[in-house]
Amino acid sequence: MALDKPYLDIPGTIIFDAEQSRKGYWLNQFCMSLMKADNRARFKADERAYLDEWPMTEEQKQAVLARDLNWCMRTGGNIYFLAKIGATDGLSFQQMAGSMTGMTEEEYRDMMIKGGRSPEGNRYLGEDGDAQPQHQPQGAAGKNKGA
Amino acid sequence: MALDKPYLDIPGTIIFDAEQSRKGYWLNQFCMSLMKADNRARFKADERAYLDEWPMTEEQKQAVLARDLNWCMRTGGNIYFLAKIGATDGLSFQQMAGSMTGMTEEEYRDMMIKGGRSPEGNRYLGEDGDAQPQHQPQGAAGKNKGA
Amino acid sequence: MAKISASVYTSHVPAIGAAIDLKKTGEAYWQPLFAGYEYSKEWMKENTPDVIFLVYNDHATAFSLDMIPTFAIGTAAEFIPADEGYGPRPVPKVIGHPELASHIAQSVIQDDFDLTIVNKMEVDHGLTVPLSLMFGEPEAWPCKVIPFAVNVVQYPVPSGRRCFQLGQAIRKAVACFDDDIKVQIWGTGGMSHQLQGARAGLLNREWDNAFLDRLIADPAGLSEVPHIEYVREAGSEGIELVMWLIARGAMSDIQGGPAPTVKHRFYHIPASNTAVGHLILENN
Amino acid sequence: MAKISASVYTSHVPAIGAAIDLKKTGEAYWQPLFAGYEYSKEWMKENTPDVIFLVYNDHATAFSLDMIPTFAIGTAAEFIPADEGYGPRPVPKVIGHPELASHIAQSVIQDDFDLTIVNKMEVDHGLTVPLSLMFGEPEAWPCKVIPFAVNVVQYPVPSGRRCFQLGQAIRKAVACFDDDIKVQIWGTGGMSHQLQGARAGLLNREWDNAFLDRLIADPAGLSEVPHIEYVREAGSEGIELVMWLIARGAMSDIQGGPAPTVKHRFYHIPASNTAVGHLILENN
Ligand SMILES: [Fe+3]
Ligand SMILES: [Fe+3]
Repeated sequence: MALDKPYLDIPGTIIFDAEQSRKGYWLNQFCMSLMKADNRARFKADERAYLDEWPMTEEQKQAVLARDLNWCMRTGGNIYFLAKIGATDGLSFQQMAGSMTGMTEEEYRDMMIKGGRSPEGNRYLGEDGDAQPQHQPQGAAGKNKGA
Repeated sequence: MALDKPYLDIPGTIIFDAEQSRKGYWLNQFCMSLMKADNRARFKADERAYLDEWPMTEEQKQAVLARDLNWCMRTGGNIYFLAKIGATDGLSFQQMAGSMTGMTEEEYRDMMIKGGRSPEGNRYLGEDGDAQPQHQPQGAAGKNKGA
Repeated sequence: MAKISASVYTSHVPAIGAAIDLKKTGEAYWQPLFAGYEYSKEWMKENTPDVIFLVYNDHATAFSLDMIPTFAIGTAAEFIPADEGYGPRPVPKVIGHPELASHIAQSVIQDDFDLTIVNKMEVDHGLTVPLSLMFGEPEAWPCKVIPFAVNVVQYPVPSGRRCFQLGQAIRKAVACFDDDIKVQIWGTGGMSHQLQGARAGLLNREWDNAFLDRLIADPAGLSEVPHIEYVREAGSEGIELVMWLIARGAMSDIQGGPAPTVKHRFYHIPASNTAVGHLILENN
Repeated sequence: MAKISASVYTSHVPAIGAAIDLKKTGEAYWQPLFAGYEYSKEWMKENTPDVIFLVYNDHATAFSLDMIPTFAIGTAAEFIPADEGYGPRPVPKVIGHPELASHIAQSVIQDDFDLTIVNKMEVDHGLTVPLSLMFGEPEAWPCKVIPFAVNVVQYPVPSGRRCFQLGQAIRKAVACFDDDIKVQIWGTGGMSHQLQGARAGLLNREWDNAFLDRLIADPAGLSEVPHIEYVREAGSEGIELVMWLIARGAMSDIQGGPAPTVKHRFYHIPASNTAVGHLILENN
């Protein structure tokens, strides 16, 4: 049998394993390049042109341009790499993490101050916690979902 | 007690351990730079100027300029790194290895064709093999020693 | 002879570093957190070691995807704080201890730990935030630091058991270093946090506190907890906690000595996305 | 299911690569050496695997002193032959097998081998000379290759026992890879040689042949030989031979299966500074 991937049944979570790493190699290496101030400036001046210097997939480029971190992660991005994009934009890690839930910045901050997201119902896919697929997006984004 | 260094009693042999590595760090990193054709050309054009770009000790620079590989090794060089100097000079590994014995190129090549240097008398310092300190340098260089 | 005098455990949340650097430590949000480290700073003044063996993880800073070492030991003379995208933190450079680092590397490699030896490396918040928490804002760090980076970014990361065994090998290595110096070993990262996806913001106060309890009283048992439990209970980035087992494995009681003294224990929620845990154990 | 079909052992002397590249294989000096690989090239044609797991050491090429991994596995899609100072060898680029490499990495890391995963690496004569010896001069290498680099440059290098155990873990990993492919594992480097100092040129025909005997018939016993014996008896660079134990550890007999079939054995002195040894063992 192939190797076990026991982590596929956790809701709202992508484990960065070798497969993800292969998929996201150039996306993540692009992110690393933003650790140099010069590169951050060049990226900000013309995002598309800077992205086109990298052999990323078009989808990865679109995900970066959209600043959709969940989309970036699905295409192989790792959060520690993607964080360099947020840093370039002047965002905090809290703003970045919150952006993946659908909550507003305030909603997410309030959740954290109240003790964070509970693990109850969020341990296994198929339970009923707020991180489960059927409850996405969360917060204000979720309330406006049907509108 | 400190860690064991059981390899200090072998004649004519320097084991490249962490201590040697620390001592030879910049010497060896200089050697690595010679893996680029541009750097080889710059080094050949003005050896001293190129060496002065590196924070090596004066002794290390002298050892390189003298192409004395034994001297380079005493200052922390490792043979796989030092080999980049030989490559830059167009020398083979056999020429480099032979140069450390005092033998002429021909003497060394003949020794190898005849089966190489025997381990007899060369396992421990204090034996009487041809690699022992009391028999250096070997070959023609040794014969001319007293002259 | 060198001796491990204590182990220190702390989260290394980047926002804590930002709060210090931007002079926000007095703000209502941050005050309770920094209050929890007041004792620690006093204790550090009394108990400054010669060297800190600082276990942390690199967060895609020194190590890109080009090379991912499971365990990397810094044997350089100094380590510069990295620019993680916001500019480098305004903290002193880190002065290494090449002799002790190389000694430990040699010893544990001979004990079958397959380290990567690193002579050139920038260090990120994983290493500098713990120093800031424990020392405040000095002109220079008051002791030397050996960075020890563990891969917890790309799966599979080393198991808790492997980390715990490594700590034991480090203790043995330190004990046979000839110089008469005091060494602390720090385990950093964690506690519960998840920085990604719809589950971002997960915290688990109960699990974290049970982890602290067991780290003190049942570290061998704790070391058998599989990765998947960390991820499920403490969030995808909670896996950083395996690093604490390296520091814990280096205490004397693991080899039959007396239990360490718990000098300080602190827990706080939240710092940005993360639950903050902190322990000081003096070796006996 | 993937299967390890054979293991191949050979020295990887750079001068052999130069002799091939400079069309000197017919010269009197080189003829006896290349004659010893005629059978091997025929055998390879009949027994081309899908993938070679190629254990070798980097000779200060991909790894400077900045980072020295004890064990590094190449998970990239391709690997370019390096310029070692004479210009790159005129040989095809090496095509990797990222899926199998990552699979093996995951499996052996979970078995407590602390690998460094490498996604970008140039490969030197340690890897390309064995390919040239076994395949001649094709336009493209006829199969994929996973480079596995072992530190034998800076002491301490991994012990023979550690290498032998790693081979066993690799075998287990290959056996649970889903694709139905044939994998060979190659151990390269050695045999006796010393490239430095007054003792340069040391060769030890007797010790080398005893090593070959024991590698075939008593690999577990051979794996207990300490480093110092390699250095004393086979020269400072003879230590490369520990890498052969990784390949040998991956044969079925180590886990209680039948002994491998010795298809070919060859020994020749000298190639430049080095004694050349070569074995082909078919797995049963
Ligand atoms: Fe962290
Ligand atoms: Fe070699």
